[in-house]
Amino acid sequence: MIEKGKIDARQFTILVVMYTLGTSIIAIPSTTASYAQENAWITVLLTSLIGLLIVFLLNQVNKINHHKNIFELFEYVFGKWVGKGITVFFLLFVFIVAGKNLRQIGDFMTTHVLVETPIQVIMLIFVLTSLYGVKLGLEVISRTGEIFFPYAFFSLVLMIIFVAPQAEFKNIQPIMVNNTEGAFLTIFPTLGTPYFELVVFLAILPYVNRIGPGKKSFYIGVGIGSLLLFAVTLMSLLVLGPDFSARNVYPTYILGKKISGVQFLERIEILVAIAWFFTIFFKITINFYVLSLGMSHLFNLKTTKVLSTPLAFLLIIAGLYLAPNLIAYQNFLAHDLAPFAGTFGILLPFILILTARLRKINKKKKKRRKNKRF
Amino acid sequence: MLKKLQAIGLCMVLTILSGCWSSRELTDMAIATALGIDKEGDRIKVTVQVINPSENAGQSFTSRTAVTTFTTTGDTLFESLRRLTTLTPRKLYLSHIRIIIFGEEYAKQGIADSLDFISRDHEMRTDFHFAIARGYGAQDIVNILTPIEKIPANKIFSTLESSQDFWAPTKVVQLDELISSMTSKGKEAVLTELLILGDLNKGSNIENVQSVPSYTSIKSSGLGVFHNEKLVGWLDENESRGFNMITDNVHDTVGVVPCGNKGNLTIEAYKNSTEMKGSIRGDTPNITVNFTAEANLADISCTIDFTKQKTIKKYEEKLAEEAKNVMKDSLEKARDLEADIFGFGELLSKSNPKKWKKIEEEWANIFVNDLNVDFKADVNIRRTGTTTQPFLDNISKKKQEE
Amino acid sequence: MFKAFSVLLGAGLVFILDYRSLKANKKWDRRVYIVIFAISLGVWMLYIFNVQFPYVIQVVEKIYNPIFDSFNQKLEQKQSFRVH
Amino acid sequence: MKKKFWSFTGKYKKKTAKPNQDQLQTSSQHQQPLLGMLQDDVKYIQSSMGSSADFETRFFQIGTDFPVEAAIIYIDGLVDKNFVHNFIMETLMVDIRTTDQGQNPHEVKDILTQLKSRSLAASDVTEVMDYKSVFEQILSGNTVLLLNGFMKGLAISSPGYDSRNIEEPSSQTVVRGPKEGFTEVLKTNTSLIRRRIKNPNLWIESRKIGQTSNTEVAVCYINGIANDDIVQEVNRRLDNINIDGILESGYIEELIQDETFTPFPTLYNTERPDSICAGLLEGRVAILVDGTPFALLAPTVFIHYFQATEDYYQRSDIGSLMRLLRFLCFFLALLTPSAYIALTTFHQEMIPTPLLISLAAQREGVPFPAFFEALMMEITFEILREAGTRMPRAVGSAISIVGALVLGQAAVEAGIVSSAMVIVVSLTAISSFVTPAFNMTISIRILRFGFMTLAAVFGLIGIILGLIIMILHLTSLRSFGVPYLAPMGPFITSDQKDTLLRLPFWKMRERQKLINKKNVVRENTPSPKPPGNKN
Repeated sequence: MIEKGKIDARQFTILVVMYTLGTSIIAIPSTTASYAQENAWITVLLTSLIGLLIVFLLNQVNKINHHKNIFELFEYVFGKWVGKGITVFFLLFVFIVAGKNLRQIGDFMTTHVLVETPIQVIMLIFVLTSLYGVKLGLEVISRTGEIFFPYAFFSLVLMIIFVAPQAEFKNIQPIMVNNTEGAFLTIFPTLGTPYFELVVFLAILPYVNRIGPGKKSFYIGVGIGSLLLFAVTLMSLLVLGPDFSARNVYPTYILGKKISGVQFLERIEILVAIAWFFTIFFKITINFYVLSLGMSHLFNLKTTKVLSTPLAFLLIIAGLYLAPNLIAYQNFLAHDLAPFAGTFGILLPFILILTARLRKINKKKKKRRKNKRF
Repeated sequence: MLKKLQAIGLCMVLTILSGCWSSRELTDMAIATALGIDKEGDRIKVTVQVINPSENAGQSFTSRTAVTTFTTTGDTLFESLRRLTTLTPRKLYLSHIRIIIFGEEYAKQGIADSLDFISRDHEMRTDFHFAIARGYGAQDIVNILTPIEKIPANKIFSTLESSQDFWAPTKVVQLDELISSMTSKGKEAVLTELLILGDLNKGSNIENVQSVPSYTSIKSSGLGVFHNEKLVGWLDENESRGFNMITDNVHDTVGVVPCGNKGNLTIEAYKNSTEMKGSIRGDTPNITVNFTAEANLADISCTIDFTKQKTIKKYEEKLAEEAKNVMKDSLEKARDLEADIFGFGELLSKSNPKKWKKIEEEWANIFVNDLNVDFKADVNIRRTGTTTQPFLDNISKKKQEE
Repeated sequence: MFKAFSVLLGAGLVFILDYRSLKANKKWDRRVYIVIFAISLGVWMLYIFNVQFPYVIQVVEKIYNPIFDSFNQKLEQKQSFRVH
Repeated sequence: MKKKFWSFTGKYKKKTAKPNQDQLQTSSQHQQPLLGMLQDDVKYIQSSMGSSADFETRFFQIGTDFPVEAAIIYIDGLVDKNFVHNFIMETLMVDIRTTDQGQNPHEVKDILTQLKSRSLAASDVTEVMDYKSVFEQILSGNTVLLLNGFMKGLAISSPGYDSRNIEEPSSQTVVRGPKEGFTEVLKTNTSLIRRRIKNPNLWIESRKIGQTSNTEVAVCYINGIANDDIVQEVNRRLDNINIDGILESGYIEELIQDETFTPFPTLYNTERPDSICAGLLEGRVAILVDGTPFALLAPTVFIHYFQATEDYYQRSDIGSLMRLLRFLCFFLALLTPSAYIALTTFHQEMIPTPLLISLAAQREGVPFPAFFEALMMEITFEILREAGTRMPRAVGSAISIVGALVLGQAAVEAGIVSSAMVIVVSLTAISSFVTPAFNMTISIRILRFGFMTLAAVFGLIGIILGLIIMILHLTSLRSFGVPYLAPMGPFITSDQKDTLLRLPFWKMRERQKLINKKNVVRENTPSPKPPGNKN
């Protein structure tokens, strides 16, 4: 085991929630609303149910061997060299996902908050902060998660509560009449982020100090995250309307601008935005951590942090060379991310389980044969 | 340890060398509070009201005005705003805009082109109001100085908010509502009108706020009706009130009915709600508007016996009838203008989505001719204020005795 | 040119500071580190000199589009503000 | 190697690390046993100490019939002269003459034992065999008795040096609570602890640290409550110290803390005995150093710095509110200037319009950017604060007048700084002194400048990233193996009762989890019920 730290089930839950919210919380309302219009909330609801099924699949993968992370599983199930080959592709996937998150936060910042600042600089400061976390290790990351989680969670919940008086139910009517097909079709692209990306947690799951609660906390984490995603999507539809939600690049931020309760509670959208920075920061850090961990497995290095510094700078390039512009990126989110992430997030685990089953059966048969012989 | 020190030093040097791209000092920006948009030929004329901070806060005021306006023209809104930098000493800062005013001429030609910039620009928030300058250019309104509120934009903003809360005929419209009603197929937009009372030229002079009665003031009373992005007509005060009653936008308003032989009875309706129901039976769309209000007696200037339940009942019915008439007038006006400002179409599309698909294309025509709208009104008088029986009766008796 | 120089300078500094933390590690670790660092620096140099790589999403698109094209076409039909 | 503090019998164990050449030579010489020739011994001792002015010897004879040449050696100023006169000199010179007449001291086999057990009316008498221990004893304020012809001497405990009285601690004052503070004398300090915890399980281990200064350092803990691993770790780290001298507990703190490169203190220091006792009862280990009123507590967690002893003396609701206030002040002190910079130069849309106008009006005419203005004012304040601490008391008031005028009026009236900035700086300054522990205040002040820089470059985002880095750093810290942010990250539910809030005592049944692994139950008082309600 390269990582020696242990995290407990609650910390794992928090990491999963942060990861699930991550970039999705600013991206999902817009994408779903543009394809499913007023039924977007149903799409998100169905997606999160499928998300729980994916968690079931991932837990099955973990069941092959509780103590091995996904990179070790690759070698365990497929053999050393095939395993290493798959590890390379899987790392490429994690690399692109991490770069994508970095790009997303960069795009958001240059659109809304720090408009004149070069995107490279924003990526750099984010990646350096992440790098510090990765160097300190998994235990520190998850403890820090525990500190920031209450803020991230409650500010989102409070935002939902504060905008609730402005909700108009006619915005989501009629329910499931128009564009029913669209609502179901949108499930697939919505699964792309974050549900297909959850596969990276297979690299962390073995480090949860008790396996049983670890698996349960995986469900709980995805559950809480999905619930928040659902609530934010619903609120953005109810308050902004499907059309305005779809038209905006980051409707959740506009939703934050809608907060007006007591006089001084106006203009606090940046405080809500900060809550997503935390979630996005943890998403980047987890991806980055898994990337470093995987690289260390690939090259049989001593610790996870050996390669993290050069990887940090590579990630910036990955973010910059992800897409030529925002439109292309949004198209990518809607069209190609889901199949791409699906290959690694659902197909690969599936193959992994299947191969493991087949091989185990073979082993058992061999044993039986041996038994028969004697 | 030395290594870490070096690392931190490196970070510090980097941050300081890299400079502060997005920062701007308070002293480097001109805080805009109102934006007036007019048409000048094919070009857009923009008037910006900018705050003069030292005249609004601090200890020593000079005789300079609290705000200044700048006007320029350009092909698009953004271009003209940027061209303003040739006039303003500082860069405009748009996040604190309270109100955006469209000139009547400009509104008649369509406001969509400027709305795109307003929704796209990151500095623009969504919490400002829109209004139309009736009979004038937006520039004229933006230029007027107002008493009490030093910043005219704030005055207009709070006038609109308070009159919506206590007086029915106005309506505040924010960006997301405006855009969604413009894009929706079964709904048209309305915007509050702004009128100038008094002498236009004196209004922009500081004398306007130095004399006890202002020479010029800004008033808001009716609504401007849009068809798609173009202004097509106006609702007067009463029709606007009807519009607000139908769309459930009345918080607190006043109702007047004649009573007795001469004189009026005034009520304050404080709990108003309207329910709209839409259905399509066969091919004829049907709308029911059900208005209910709870009211207090506010002012009686006639001699009637208000201790009897019957009297109250009678006036409740009278008031309900009055309310129905107001709503009907409003609908007639909207039909004249061929603009479904009430969102009846949208209502039908929610309740009968399938049938709506069939009549969607025909809707403008159906709204004017075939649509059947039933108005119901119900007014309940709950309290009579601090007194019950008016004393006018006694005064008149005393007169007779003398 | 200034950009390239400053990136080189930065890389040098980062290398000096970071490489020190690896001294206790195995020889193999350091070798891998140097290779990855060189790759990273190389990519940065290419970026500084505006060498055009294919964008990541374009590559992904090329791989997946043949399979998912029909689905995406169908999805686009449902776009709310599709320009007709 | 454990020794009791009260008996000074223990030998000073040689340091594991190599001392330098000079020290090695002298110490090996001192290791020699006493010669037994009184004059030579005394001469050697005297010359070894360079015939120092405060070195005192007194030759006399014991007994009349068969007198024994004897000498006492002590350091003037370290011993209680009255004690030496009354209980040593008088006993040996007068009393023995009257009681032991006829006995030949030379015939008594072990005259030293005789003296020790029968004559010397002192409570603490030990034997010394070599020069080294002679030095040790006399330097600790004891009197050494040497007899001619004996290769050992007696060390009689007679310390009595002038010291400060027990006073109210100046660094941490309370409204309600004991007003005693530690003094510079180690024994006084340990007695202050003993007086509060009357329990044989309160163990005090002593050792001398410092090659040259030989400072006495006592490790104090309650056996059975303190975690043995932590006690061992404290001892191990103390034994590893190889330094010429320890003048204050700050030396120890710096030498034994887990992480050296951090702005945050990982050892708690206090001059309040009740604070130390509370720590001991929680299972912590106290380190007391002779010569300073500041004692150390280990392990320490972050929230420890926001818990004043008074929280426990007041009612729990008041204590909880005070604690929350302190946390608020921590963030205010840390972030107010940076938030001001971020808001006024990056996020003006967050400021309500009237406030923005007011701020803009104030900044009108201020020639500096907000960051520079804030930096300038903060540095001015730091200078004032430092001057106020180091200045002689007499000129202190002058500083405060100048400070008030410079910071307050003149700068604003001259238009160099805006009055909002003055408010920000004063708020920061006041908040930073709310934290009960002064060393945490220092770290807040250092970090504040970092946050200001970040805010000036990236606005609120910079502050947030700074906070993330700070929390990452804090969670990575450990104090004697205990995670520094303990009950919050890792989150320990049962410890929350005494973290941000202080619940009533009858709710806090258990000691902190990570510090204390055995003997967790702290109290078991039934929760109070109103009397008279018998069913």
